[in-house]
Amino acid sequence: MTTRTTTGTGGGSTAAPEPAAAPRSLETVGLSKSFGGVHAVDDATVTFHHGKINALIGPNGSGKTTFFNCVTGMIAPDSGSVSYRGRDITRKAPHAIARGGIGRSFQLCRVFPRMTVLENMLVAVRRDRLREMFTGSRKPEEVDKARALLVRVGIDHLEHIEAGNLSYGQQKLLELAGVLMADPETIMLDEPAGGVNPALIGRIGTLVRELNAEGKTFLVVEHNMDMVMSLSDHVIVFDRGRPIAEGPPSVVQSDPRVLEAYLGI
Amino acid sequence: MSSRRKHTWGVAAALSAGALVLTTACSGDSGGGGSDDTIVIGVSLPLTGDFSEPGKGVQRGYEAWAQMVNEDGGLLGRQVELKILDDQSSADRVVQDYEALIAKDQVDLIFGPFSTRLVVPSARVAEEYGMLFVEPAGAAGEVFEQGFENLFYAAPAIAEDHYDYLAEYLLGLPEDERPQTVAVASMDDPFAQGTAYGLRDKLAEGGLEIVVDEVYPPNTTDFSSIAAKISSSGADVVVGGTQYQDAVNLIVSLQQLNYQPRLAAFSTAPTNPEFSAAIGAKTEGILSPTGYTPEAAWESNTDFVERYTEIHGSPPSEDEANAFTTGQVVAAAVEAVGCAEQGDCQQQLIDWLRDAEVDTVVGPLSWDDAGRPQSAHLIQQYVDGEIRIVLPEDAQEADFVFPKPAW
Amino acid sequence: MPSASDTRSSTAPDDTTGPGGAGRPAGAGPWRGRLTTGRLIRLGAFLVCAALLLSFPSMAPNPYILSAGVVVLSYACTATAWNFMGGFTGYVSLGHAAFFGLGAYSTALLIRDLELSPFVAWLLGGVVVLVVTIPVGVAALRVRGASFVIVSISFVLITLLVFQGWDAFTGGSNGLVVPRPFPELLRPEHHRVFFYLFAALLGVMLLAWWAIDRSQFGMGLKAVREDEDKAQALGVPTRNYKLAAYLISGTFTGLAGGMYALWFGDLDPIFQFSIMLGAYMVLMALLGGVRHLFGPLLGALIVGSALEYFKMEFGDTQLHLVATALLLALVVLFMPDGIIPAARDLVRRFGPQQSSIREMTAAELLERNREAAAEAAARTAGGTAAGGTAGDGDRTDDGGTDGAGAAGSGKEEER
Amino acid sequence: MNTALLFQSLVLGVLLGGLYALLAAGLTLYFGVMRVVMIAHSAFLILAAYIAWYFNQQTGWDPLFSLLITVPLFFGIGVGMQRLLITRLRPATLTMMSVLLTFAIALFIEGMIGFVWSGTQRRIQLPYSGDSINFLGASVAVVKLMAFALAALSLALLYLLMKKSRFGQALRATIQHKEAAQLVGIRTDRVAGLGFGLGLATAAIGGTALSLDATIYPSLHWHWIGPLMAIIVVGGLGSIPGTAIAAMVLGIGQSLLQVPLGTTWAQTLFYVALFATLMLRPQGFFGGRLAQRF
Repeated sequence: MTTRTTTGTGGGSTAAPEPAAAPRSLETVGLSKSFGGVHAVDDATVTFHHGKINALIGPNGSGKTTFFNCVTGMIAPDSGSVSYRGRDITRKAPHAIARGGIGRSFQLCRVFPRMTVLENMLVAVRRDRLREMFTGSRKPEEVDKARALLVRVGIDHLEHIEAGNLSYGQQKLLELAGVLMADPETIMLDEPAGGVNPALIGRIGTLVRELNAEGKTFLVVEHNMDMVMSLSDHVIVFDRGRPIAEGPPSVVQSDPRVLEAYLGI
Repeated sequence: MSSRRKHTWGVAAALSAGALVLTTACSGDSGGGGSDDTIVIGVSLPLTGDFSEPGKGVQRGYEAWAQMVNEDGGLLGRQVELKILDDQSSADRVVQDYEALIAKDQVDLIFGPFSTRLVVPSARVAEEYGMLFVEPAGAAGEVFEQGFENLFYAAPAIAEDHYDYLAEYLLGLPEDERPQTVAVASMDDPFAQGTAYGLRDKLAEGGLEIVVDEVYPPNTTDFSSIAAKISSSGADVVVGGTQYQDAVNLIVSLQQLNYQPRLAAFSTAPTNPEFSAAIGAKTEGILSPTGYTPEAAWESNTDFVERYTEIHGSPPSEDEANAFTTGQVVAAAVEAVGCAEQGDCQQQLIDWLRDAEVDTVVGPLSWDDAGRPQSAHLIQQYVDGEIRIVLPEDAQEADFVFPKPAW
Repeated sequence: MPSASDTRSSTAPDDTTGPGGAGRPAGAGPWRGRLTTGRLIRLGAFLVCAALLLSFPSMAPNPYILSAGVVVLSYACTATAWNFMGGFTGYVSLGHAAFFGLGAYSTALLIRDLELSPFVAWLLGGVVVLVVTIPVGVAALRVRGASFVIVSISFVLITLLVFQGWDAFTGGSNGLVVPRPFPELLRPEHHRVFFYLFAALLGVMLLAWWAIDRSQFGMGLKAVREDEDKAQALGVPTRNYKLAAYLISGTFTGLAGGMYALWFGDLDPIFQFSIMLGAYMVLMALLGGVRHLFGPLLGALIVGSALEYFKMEFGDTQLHLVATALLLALVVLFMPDGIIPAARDLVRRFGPQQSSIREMTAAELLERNREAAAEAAARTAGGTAAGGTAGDGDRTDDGGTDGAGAAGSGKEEER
Repeated sequence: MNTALLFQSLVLGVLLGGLYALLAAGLTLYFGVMRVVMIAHSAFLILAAYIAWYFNQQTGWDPLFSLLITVPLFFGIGVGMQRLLITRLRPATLTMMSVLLTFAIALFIEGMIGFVWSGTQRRIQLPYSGDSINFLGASVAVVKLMAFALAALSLALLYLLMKKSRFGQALRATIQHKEAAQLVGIRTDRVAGLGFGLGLATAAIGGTALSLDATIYPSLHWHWIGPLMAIIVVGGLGSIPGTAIAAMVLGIGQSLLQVPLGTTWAQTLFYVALFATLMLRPQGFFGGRLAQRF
C-alpha cells in the first residue's frame, strides 16, 4: 500500500463531520480483474476517506469503471478483497452491497426508461418483511420522501413522465435522486459530468457538496478536471488498472507520474 | 382518473367482447351438414403433421368407400357424404374435431381417425356422446383395455397378434434349425411396439434369447448406433417395430455394417410400394405382417381392388383397405339395423355389431367384448423381388424362404 | 403541463403497469374512494366483460362451442401464468409447456398411484411443479438473457424425453388416462363445470397479478425488466425476485396444466410437452400486451379464435404454422407492446381528451440520448436542470410513451 | 459391451461430433456478433437438406453440387436477415425479442417446407448409400465419412478465415468487444451482417452433409436445435473453439451412451450437461468474458 498523504482535511468541503476517530470507509486490497488476458484492474490497493469527496481519475481505459464494478459487486474480481467500514464485501451480491450503504450511478446514466420518474424513485424503497413486499408499493411517507428528493434535484414537476422521455440532463438528476432514495452513506458516481452542459455540471457539483456537508462520503470517477479539482478532497489517479498517485488535488496535479500517465500516451 | 387508464379498460373490454363474438361466429356458421336424405359421416384425420402420410392413405380409403357406396345407390337408399377435418396429428385437435362433428355439425355417423395415439382420446368423445366408433388404425392392445363399449377395430387382428403365424412357424422348426438369438428395435409408438413386442414375447417364451431390445423416439433419424448394437450382437433374427422411414434408415444402417441376419421382420414399411427402391432393391427375404393383400379372394375385395385401381391407378395398400373395411363394417350395421342417426340408433348399431360377423375386404370379421377383432394377420415376404404371402400355408402365394438371403 | 388528478394515491388500485396519469397539483393529498366517471366506466367495462365471460356457457349454441371456450380459457390461464415471468421481468421463457405438462402429469399420477381425490391431486400437482421449478429456476437464472431462453427450451425437450423414456411410470407413448373427476356428468355438463373452474383459476391468477403489480415486489420485478444492473445497484435483490416470479409463474402454469388434465382426460408426452404450446403462450401474452393485466387474456381470445380460423381456412396444409409464424414476427417487429397499448394510442389519437401527442419517436429519442451520452463535451442535450424550459414542454404529456426505447445506452457500458 | 462395439460407437461419435461442431459454430457466431440466439439455425439446416434432396430429385446429380446454390443463397439470406430484421429490434430487448423473431422464422420455414414438399419423410437414395469402409475394425459408412469431411473442411476454412483474414480480425474484435471495435474504426454493423451470413452458410453446408445420410422431414429441426443450444452454452457462448470442443465431447458422449442407455436417454446428455454447466460454471467451460453477462 502506498503511503498516504492525509492532508486532505482542509479541502474544499465546508463542514464535514469531525473525523476524530476517522472511521474506515471503502478499501480494496490487491484487487485484480482481467478479461481474456487484459488486466483491467491489476493489484489495486485503494483506501477511500470517510466523509470526504474522493475522486478517481485516470486516462481512458485505465480500469476505473471495472474497478467501480468490482467494488459494487457487478463483476466478481479474480482476486483481492473489498471491504467497507471494516467488513469484507468481496463478491457480495450488488444488491447486498447497495443495502449495506453504498449507492452508485452508472457511466452512461441509467434510469428505468419506461417507468415514471416517481416510480424510478420508489424502486429504491427497501422492504424486508414479506408482508410489506406484497402490499402496496407506495406508502404516503415514501412518496413524500421521493417528492422531496425530486424537489431537491429540481425535477419534481416531471414525476409522472416516463423517465425515458426526460432529457439526458434530467435523467442524470433523476439517477442521483434515485441513489439518494436508499439513504446511502457512500455514493459512487461514475462520470457525473459526462455529457451534460456546464450549467448542469455546476448544479451537480453543488448538490454533491451539499450532500457531503450532510455527511455523505463520495467516490467520483470523473474526466472533467475542473470539476475534480474544485470538488474533491482526495484524488486517486489510476493508470493501467492500479493507483499510481493520490493526495489532495493540488498535490496530485503536479505529480510527475500523473502528468506522464495523462500526457505520455 | 387519468384518461389513459379509462381507455385501457374500454379498449380491453371492447376487444375481448369482439373476440368472443368472433369465436362464436366463426365456429358457429358452418353447422348442419347436408340435407335430410344424406347420411353425413364425420371423420377427423391427420392431414398435416407427424402422421400425415398414412393419414392420407386412410383418407383415400374412406373416399373410395363413399364413392362406391354412392355409385351403388347409397346406404338405406340415401347418399353418403364424408365430412373430413384435419386434426394436425394432435390429440387436442382430434377431440375438438369429433366434438365439433358430433355436437355442432350433428353428423349421423362417425369413422375413426388414424394412429393409435389419437384413437383413445377420440373414442372417449364418441363414447360420451353414445356414438358407434369403428376405427381403422388403433391396433395396439392398450386401446382395448380402456373399457370402451362403442369401439370396434376394423382389421383382422390387434398389433400384438400380427406375427402369430411367424412365431408359430419359427417355434415349430426343429431344434437345430431354429434361430437362437433375437434383436428387437422398435419405435416408441404403441402400434409399432405392439407388433414387435408381440413377436418378441412369443419367441422369448419359446426359449429364444433376446440379445438386443432397443426403443427409439419417433423423431430418430440416425440409426447407426442402434445398428451397431444389433450388428455387434450377431443376432439370428432382427425384428423391427417400424413405420416407414425408420425401417428404411435402420435397414440401410444395418447394411452399412454388413450385418446379415437369418431372418428380418419389419412391420408396415415393407408393404409400402417405395420400400424396395428406398433400400436399394436389397429386399430379398424381408418379412412383414399384413392384414390385407389385394390378391385376396374375398368377395368384396376383387370389386374393391378393381374399382380402386380405376380411380387411383394403383391397387390399394393396407391403410386404404382398413379405411374401406371401416366403411364396410359400419354400412353392414346400418343396413341391418335400418337407421343412421344420432341417438338410440347408435346403441342399436353397437349391439348389432357385438354379435355380428361382417364380410369385408380383409375377410370376415367379428369382435370380442372390448372390440378386438378375432382373425389373424398374414405374413408376407420378398421373394424374387415381389412381396408374397408366405404364411399361413393355406393362403401361401410363395414358399417361405429361411434363412434369408444376404442383403 | 396538464394537470389532472392522481391515480397513484396509496389507496387507489393500480391495475395496469402503464405509467400513470399527469402530474398532480402540488400539495394535493391522497383522495380516497371518490367515484369519478372514469372509475365508473372502468367498473362498468369490467362487469360487462365478467358477465359476458360467465354467461358464455349458457350462450354457447352447442357443446362444441362450449369446449372451444374451455380451450380458450385454458390458453388464457397459461398465457396469464406465463406473464408473471415474461411480463414482469421481461425474461422470455419458451419452455413453459414443461410446467404445463408437469402439472398435468403430476395430477394424473397422483390420482393413479396414490388414489387421491382429483382436486387434492390437482393442488398437490401444483406443489410438485413448484418443487421442480426451484432447481430449474436456480440454474436458468444463474446467467442472464440468452442462457435463460436456452434453458427454458431445453427444459421442455428434456421433460419430453424423460416422460417418453420412463414409460413404466408415465405410460410413455401409450399415454396416460386421467379418471374423470365427475364421472356422473354428461359431456356438455362436464365442459360447463370446467369452464367455470378455469374461469375461477384465471380469476385467482388475475388477482395475484394485480396484487403483485401494485406491490413493492412488483416494482422490483419491473425494474429488472427495465434495467437489471440498475435495479441491483438500487438494492433490489434481483436474483431472488426473479426466482420468486419464476416459481409463481411455473406453479400457476402447472395448475393450469393439472386442470387441463382433469378436463381433457388423456395425456401423451408429445402433446403435453410441446414447444408449440410454449410458443402460443408467448404469442398470446405478447399480442395482448405483457405489461397489462388483461393482455394475455385478450391475446388468448384472439389467438384461440385465430387458430380455429386458420384450421378452417388452411386445414389440410401446414399453413397454420406459417400464419402463426407471421403473426409472431409481426408482433415482435411492429407491436412488441401488444394490442392494448397500440389500440389505446389509436383511441387517444382520435379520442376527445387527448392533450398532446409526443412528437419524438422512440428511435429519435434513443438517437438523441446516444448522442448526448457519446459526446463528452457539454452541449444542449435537453432541458436545464431547473426544468420548465421550452425543451421540456413538448414532452410532458402523459401518454403515448410506450414506444419509447431504452433511453440511454445502458448495457453498453462496461470498460 | 464389447470393445468392437465401443470402438464402433466412438467412431460414430466422432463423425457426429464433427457435424455438431460445424453447426454449433454457426450458432455461436450469431451470438457473438449480435447477441442473438438463432432458433431458426436448425430450420435453415433442414431447408438446406430439403434443397439438396430436391436438387438430387430433379437433376439426378450428386446432392453435394447443391452447395453451389445453397451456400451463396444462405449467405445472402443471413446478411439480409441481420440487416433487415434483427436490426429493427430495440437494443434493450434485443436478446429476448430476437429469440422470438428467429423462432417465428423457424416456424415459417417449417410450415413452408411442409406446404411445398408435404410432411412426407424424405431421404436421398445414392448409389453408395449402403457402402462402408473398414477402419481398424469399425465399419464407417461412406456417406457419413463424406459428411464429416465436409464439416471438418468447412470448420477449418472458418478457422482460417477468423484467424488470418482482415475480415476475421474485425469479426473477432466485434465478438470480443463491440464498442471497442467501433472505436478502432470497424464497421460493426457490416461485420455483424457478414457474420450472420457466415453462420447461415454453415447451416447450408451442414444441411447438405445431413441430407446424405439421414431422413428429413419438416419438423426435424426441433430435434437439432436443443443439442446445438446446449453445446454453445457448455462451450461458452461466443467462443468458437470452445463450441467445437464441446460439440465433439458431447457428440462422442451421446454415441457412447446410446449403447448402455438407448437412444432416448442418451439424448438427455446434452441437457444434463447444460444444467451442470450453468450450476458449476455459468460462463461455459471454454468461454471468455462474453458469457458472463448473458
